[in-house]
Amino acid sequence: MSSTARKIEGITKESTQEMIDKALEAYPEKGRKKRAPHLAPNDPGASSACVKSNRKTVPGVMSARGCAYAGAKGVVWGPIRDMVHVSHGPVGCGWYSWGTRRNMMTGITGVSNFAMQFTSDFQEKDIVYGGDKKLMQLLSETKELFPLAKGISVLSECPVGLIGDDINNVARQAVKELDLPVIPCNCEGFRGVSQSLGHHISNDTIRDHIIGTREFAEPETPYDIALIGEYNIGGDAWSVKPMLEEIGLNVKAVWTGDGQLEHIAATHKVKLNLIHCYRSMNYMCKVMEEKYGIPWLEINFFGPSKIRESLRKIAALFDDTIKENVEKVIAKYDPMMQAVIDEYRPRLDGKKVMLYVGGLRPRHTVSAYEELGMDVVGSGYEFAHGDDYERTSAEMPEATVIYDDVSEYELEEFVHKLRPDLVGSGIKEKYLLQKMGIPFRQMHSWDYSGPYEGYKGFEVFARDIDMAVNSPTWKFVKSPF
Amino acid sequence: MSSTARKIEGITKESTQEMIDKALEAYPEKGRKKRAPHLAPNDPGASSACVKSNRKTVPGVMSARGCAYAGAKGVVWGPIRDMVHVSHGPVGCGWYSWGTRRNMMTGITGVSNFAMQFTSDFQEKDIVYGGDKKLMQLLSETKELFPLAKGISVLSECPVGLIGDDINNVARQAVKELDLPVIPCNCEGFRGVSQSLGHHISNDTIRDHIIGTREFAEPETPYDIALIGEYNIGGDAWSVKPMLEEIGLNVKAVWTGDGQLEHIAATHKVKLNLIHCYRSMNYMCKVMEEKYGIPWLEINFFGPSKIRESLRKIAALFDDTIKENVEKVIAKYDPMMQAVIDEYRPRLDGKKVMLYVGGLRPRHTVSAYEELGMDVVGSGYEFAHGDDYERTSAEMPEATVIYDDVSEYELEEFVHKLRPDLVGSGIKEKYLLQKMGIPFRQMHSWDYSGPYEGYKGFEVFARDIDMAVNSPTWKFVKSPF
Amino acid sequence: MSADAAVKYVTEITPEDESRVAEWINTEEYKEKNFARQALVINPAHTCQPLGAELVAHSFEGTLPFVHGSQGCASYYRSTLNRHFREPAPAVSDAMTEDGAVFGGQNNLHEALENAYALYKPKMIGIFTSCMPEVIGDDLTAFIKNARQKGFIPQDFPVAYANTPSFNGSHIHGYDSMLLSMLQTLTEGKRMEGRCTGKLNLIPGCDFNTGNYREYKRILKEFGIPATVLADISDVFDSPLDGTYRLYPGGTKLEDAADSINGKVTMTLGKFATTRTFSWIKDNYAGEHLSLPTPFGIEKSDAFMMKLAELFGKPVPESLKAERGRAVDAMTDAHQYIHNKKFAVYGDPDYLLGYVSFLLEMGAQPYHILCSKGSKKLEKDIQALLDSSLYGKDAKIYMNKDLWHLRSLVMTDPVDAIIGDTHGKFISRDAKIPLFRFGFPIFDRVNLHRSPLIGYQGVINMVTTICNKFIDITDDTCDDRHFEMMR
Amino acid sequence: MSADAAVKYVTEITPEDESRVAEWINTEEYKEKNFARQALVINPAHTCQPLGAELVAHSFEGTLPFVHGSQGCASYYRSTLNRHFREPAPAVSDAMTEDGAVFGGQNNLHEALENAYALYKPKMIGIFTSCMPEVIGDDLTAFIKNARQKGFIPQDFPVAYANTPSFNGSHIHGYDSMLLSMLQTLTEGKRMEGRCTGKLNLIPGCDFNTGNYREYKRILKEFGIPATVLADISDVFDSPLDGTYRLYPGGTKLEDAADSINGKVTMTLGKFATTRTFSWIKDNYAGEHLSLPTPFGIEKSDAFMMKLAELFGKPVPESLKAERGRAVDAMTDAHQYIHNKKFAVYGDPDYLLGYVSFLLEMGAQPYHILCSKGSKKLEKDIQALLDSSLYGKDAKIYMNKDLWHLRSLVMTDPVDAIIGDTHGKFISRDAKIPLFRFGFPIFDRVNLHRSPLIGYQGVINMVTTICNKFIDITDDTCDDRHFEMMR
Repeated sequence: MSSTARKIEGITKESTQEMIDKALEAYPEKGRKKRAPHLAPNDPGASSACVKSNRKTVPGVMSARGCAYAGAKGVVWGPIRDMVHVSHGPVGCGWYSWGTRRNMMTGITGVSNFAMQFTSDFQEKDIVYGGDKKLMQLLSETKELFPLAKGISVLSECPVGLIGDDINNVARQAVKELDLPVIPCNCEGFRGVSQSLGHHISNDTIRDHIIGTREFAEPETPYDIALIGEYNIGGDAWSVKPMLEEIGLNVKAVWTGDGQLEHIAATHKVKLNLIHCYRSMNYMCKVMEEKYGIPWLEINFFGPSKIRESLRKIAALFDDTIKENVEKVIAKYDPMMQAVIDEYRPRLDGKKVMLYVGGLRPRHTVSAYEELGMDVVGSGYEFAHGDDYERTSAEMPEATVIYDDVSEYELEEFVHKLRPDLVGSGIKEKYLLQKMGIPFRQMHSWDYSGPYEGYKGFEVFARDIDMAVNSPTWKFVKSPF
Repeated sequence: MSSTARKIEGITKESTQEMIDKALEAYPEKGRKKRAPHLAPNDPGASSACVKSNRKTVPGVMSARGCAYAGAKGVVWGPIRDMVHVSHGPVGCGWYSWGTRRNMMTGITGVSNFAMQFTSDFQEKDIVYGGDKKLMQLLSETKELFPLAKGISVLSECPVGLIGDDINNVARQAVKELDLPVIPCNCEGFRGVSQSLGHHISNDTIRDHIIGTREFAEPETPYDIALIGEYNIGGDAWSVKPMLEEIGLNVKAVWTGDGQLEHIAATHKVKLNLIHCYRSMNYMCKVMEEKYGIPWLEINFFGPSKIRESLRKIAALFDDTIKENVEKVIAKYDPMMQAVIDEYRPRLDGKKVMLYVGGLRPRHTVSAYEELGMDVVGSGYEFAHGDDYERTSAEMPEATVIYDDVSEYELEEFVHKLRPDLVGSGIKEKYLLQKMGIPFRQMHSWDYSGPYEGYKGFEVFARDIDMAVNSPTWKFVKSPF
Repeated sequence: MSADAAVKYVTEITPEDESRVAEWINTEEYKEKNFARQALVINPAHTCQPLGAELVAHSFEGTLPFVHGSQGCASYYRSTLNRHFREPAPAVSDAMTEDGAVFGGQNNLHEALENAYALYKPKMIGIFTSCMPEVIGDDLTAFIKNARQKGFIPQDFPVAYANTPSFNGSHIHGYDSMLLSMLQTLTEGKRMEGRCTGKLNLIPGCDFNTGNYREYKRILKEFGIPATVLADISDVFDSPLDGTYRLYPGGTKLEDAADSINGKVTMTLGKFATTRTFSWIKDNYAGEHLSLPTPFGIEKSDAFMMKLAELFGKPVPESLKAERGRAVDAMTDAHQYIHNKKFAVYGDPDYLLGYVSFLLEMGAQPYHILCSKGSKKLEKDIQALLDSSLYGKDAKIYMNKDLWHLRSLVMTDPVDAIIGDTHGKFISRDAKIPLFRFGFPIFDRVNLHRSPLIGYQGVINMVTTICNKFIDITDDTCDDRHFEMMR
Repeated sequence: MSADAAVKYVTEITPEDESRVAEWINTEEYKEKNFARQALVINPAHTCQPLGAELVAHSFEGTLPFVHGSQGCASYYRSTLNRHFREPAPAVSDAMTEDGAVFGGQNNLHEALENAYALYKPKMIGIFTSCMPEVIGDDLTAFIKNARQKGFIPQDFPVAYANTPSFNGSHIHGYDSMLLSMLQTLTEGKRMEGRCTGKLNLIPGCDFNTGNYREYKRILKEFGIPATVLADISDVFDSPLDGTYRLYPGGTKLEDAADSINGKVTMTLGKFATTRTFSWIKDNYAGEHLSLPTPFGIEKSDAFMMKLAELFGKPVPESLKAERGRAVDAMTDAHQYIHNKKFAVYGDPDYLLGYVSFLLEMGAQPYHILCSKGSKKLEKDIQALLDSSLYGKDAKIYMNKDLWHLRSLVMTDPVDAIIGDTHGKFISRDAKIPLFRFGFPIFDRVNLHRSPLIGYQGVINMVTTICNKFIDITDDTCDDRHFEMMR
């Protein structure tokens, strides 16, 4: 599982490029030109990203991408449990993103968490006359009906920006009138090229409205940290937090999985930020580093190797107590993890995987598959930037195909060629792949399972991958008649 | 609701006789001759039963009757909760009667109640070599596996008597070896003409093996009574017992609904036996009267009128305390019952009912229907004797049809002619009647509802009758095309 | 009572004793005692032959089931069918009583034939026996012959009859015997050299699911294969409610049954349900004869389809191919909700084989497999299935054990669910696991017998029922923070 | 942060506050506040127009749905359909971004048409809009004309397009608009004087249950009525898994849709689902035109059957008569398990009318009736239904209220069950009552969209699901002494 010079039998730079070229043949010239730079064989030795990224989606190609609103509502804001998140605009955006991300939450829904759909449900007249007044009233109704909400985020949908509403002004007024944090977030879906800008805008909004507005009530310790870019999908944070506590750290805030507004607001007081999803939250780590001098560290908690590596990297930043704890924890869990590997690896050895997800998974989970004996033969991101791809090269075997914002057409072609034993991607890809007879796991959402992070998570991950790949149901795909 | 001279419009002695004659036309001569005396218009003034009864079922007519085993296992023994009842013989009889009578029970199944199927599961070799040895072993296995069972009844199925096994001898031996009451009951299905003989045989067995073998631990009082012929169908006993306690009586034993062996064994110490199902248990009342001088009283707890009447009859046998209590209870519940009547009578007024059941229901429930405004236009019993029909005449309106062991053919004919709005009978009749578009309630088993007895029961009864008669589903029976 | 006996007072079972024993019956120790039983049978999962025989007698056009024996027997069989199907089950008996033991049952039989023939105007009567005549040794052949001679029934009126002793086999054997007799009676003298109906005779075997029969017929219709389903209960026990009571709704047409002896192919489903019938058919019927497993699950359904295609020289129709694809789609879509879940399964042999097939195909574990009237042959067949899959490796088979044994198994070595019939509900409750009522009888739920379990649609139905129940359980039992919109 | 601000410390919601508010939100007082809301919408039971439009665009042969707007919109619609059907939902968008606000979306549209046409080789494209182009006022007519001129798509390549603003109506209105455009596009110039296809054009309306479409087709086949089901999703969203991914499985044949303008009869189902389409059809289609209620329950199914019989001069086939009888049989057999039970029901207008009909027919009470995008007309229709039955007398109708309102209703004035979609599961949990997932979307159970709710089979399915669940509850919640073999 060394991260250099891994090769997959039958996959060469040439074979991969040939596959890419073939996939591009079907495009009209303009489309082909646009798409070509986004597809390449992996070159682990290269110093820069092998593919272009963070470009506008090519129209008409069937992309899996979402929008800025999705990045703001679904990813960054939605998981903060003690705030009401208002989808400001027409009814749809909030409805589609209601309960569909599996960022799990503590508390009582409608009382102390607000995993619901709040919307201003714009009508024609709101488009014509503007929605600011409605928003103001809505905010005060929210406060009255949900008295324990710690704050309200106002997440703009497309029309809001287009008709020139000023939600920032309304929010300012509301803060005064309601004595409650009301955070306006101009994350209209048309902004930027993917959900990525929504993350960025949301980060900026946290920076401008939240960070530094609270302090922790209990005394500071050298072990105070925050977990950044951890969204508690399928309970990941609930696997990772106890592990970090077991090595002696105090996780003062999680951004934003099962998150709490005031803890996030006091994060400037921690001693270290651990960042899991680099893509969606590196901005804030940088801000906190610049403004408050808080160092940050990228970690990966998928699979025992990466956990081990990450824990030791963390330990290196702390005193001997932590260092000893880390070794104790590793010594305690490694045998358990080996048992998991011993159970499942014989059934998964040599199987091929393709990934196409968002955030961090296309690189972070590679090692976990490899520990189960599987080869990842293709990977790519929906909304990555160059720095993501830079980080990906080393994780992927040589010459395997890397695809950015892959179109369904390309993905299908690659799968036809590579015939993976498993594809890990999202709901939009799932049934297409399954119709091809390819086992599949939703790797955005752990396919209604989880957690996949941490020690606890690896066990679940291994079980699920085995179940997907080895379900006897696949035997029946081909009819004998 | 006076019990004399009630007439139903359109029903005369002549019209009923004509209907009977018409139904008999289809019979071959011999069959017609046999069946004719079992069908007659009611004559409330007559001094004797208007129909013949307790005769052999006419072969081939599709009777609803059961057998002696059914009367013993299903009716008398089965409800005794703390005994294991062994269906001795082939597997079927016990299987069919397993959980199908709704005699409800307290306790934990398999621990302190035994509402299960215990059988010796006779095989060919048991028929050839006899089953006594197997029975002995079975009894000892029962004792070992069910240590809290207070006793075991051995209920013979047909082959046992036919092959000449001596279960009485085995039982005698077992009593000694196991130090447990083991009661042999020669209730082979071929004995007698219906379940009725099974009741009688069971009563005799209780007389011979149980009664008098225990005494109550607590001191006697003048208010100690037993409830006889109450099987707790749908929880009837749980409605009636508290009512009797409310008037100040101590119900020391129930025969046999939710019954306990040792309480039954001590019943010779009570001061009064109240008998509900006269048919199945009058024998024992007579035995206890003769042997122990215990008076007995027939009561009817269906519907407020009969409850009132019965409570006052009971009161007449006791002191002023009880008399006062009875009046208090009547005064307390009568308005509630009137409310029930006020709710349902408008929806049921003038509706016609036909009954065909067993035991006491064909006469005991008549008044309850009448209180809801309904007329019972036909009634009959599966396994009644002359004394049952004598008691029925006064309850039924003049000239309504009375049928004994009615064949399905006759019942269908009568229903065609009378077009009742409800038939109350058993599961075997239910779907036949419903196919004719006639609302139906199973009146053996309260159609999975209950209780129907006592004050609590009347409310349930009225609700159920309304539901059956007025369910909008009946509107759709006739297709518009 | 002897005068010198000390007075014994009424005692009550104490709550302590009750708790102690309630715990004890869930232990390994108890299980061992329980499995040591030799004479006592508790909660058997099968009943006696005549019930199966009655099912057959109902399932032919205009045929009146006739119990030679006590009327109580008839009442029991009828009630059972009433409760399961929630439908009428008209049948007569000749109401034998004590005198039958002395004189035999001929008089009863004759009188009953005369009355039943007059009252219920059947086109045929199917006589089967309960215990009494079997023990005393009544000679049905002679009795019926005499009945004709004495004019109780017309000379040419078809009467089938079968000996169905309750102290031997189970309902499926009674089914087999009665079916054999029905076919022997109806086909007598109908074999015509050179004639071939071109039809398939399909014998589904002792199956109480009307939906299955409809599904067989639908499949054959899709194929365009002309067929006679022998002992077809689909309309008999699933008749319309339209205000008219029909004594004999549906059933296999007598004419078709008679001509079935000249069939092109006769196929029985289920290796265990109709062995005697099949063996007789092999010797007497024209055309090809074969026996296939009851088509539960994809593999057995595939085998059924392919055999039909082969026998009739027709390709499996596109519509069924698409159905197959949709069934497989449903399986893959839902596999994660059932994968590796452990099941206790019990039932009649052919159903049991079906459950095991289906579960293995889904990646679930059939774990405790119990037949209360099984055989070595069945055990071998089940074991062979189990051996074919990783998911069968931990399974254990229990032949001729009852549901009280199964309770011990489930309480000491837990599973996630039970597949069986209504009688399993007490185990289900005690073990706090779901019971899937796929078998017979179902006394406590509605319409389940209308939902086919065979073929591809059956696969979808089982997937739907089982997987959604497991999701229900997740939703019902998870804590708030694991209660999710999606599953 | 202003320097003089006092430090504010992190506080936690206290368990006391949490309990207090948790109780409070179940009160009448809260309900009143909740119903006083004017601006805030919480948990609406409807979504925006384009989703319905996409459903239509999927439902024609070889047709590629095309979102003119942000790619994020397309992702949302597709995911929703993926989750509900557990099937692929291929659709493209032209990925408009900020510059679209300045320059309009023509460039995006053109490039997207060129790419989509080349990559996905559709036979037709169905364009519908999300918010952005609606707000900025893109002229689709001109854009598409230009696309043809510039050769991005062939001149004769059929492109339907509809304006489906999300700030107006709900998914059913988007469905209507897109369907109208599809039919206008496909039938343009196809009306032929004197021609009559002899066929029925059936328009089921915005229905996400594939089983319903199959059921309509089965019924029409039983009748022997040749038919074109317009916007037929049955194979589109219930395709076989056989190892081949098909981009366009099934859908209404374009040729049939084109010729539908010469139909004998065009029938829309559901008064509310396809009003614009119906009104256009009345003016443009040959033959008869009529609109019937969605056939939920016996009465509406009868009306459907009788109208078919009348229009095509064929009697209702015996097979359907028998089915009707079996459905009524199932209803009477099970009525006692649902009689007088109170229901909260919500959903799209035509489904809602269907639920109310069915419940009243069973003697159950539709009690809280809520439509989160309703109208006076709908309210009147529901009230008329309620007025026709004793079991409707206590019902209240709530138009344009949301599921947070419904929660207040259910918590303050309890019912026995809810009929709705997956989104109702939180109310169901809080109120500890079952949720029947008959509506859309269903994200948390498998295969339910494969089970028809319309027609007589639909009646049986609803009876089975509902009544067995109530029996489950009895079994699960009763004390030991009320736990019974039979129900």
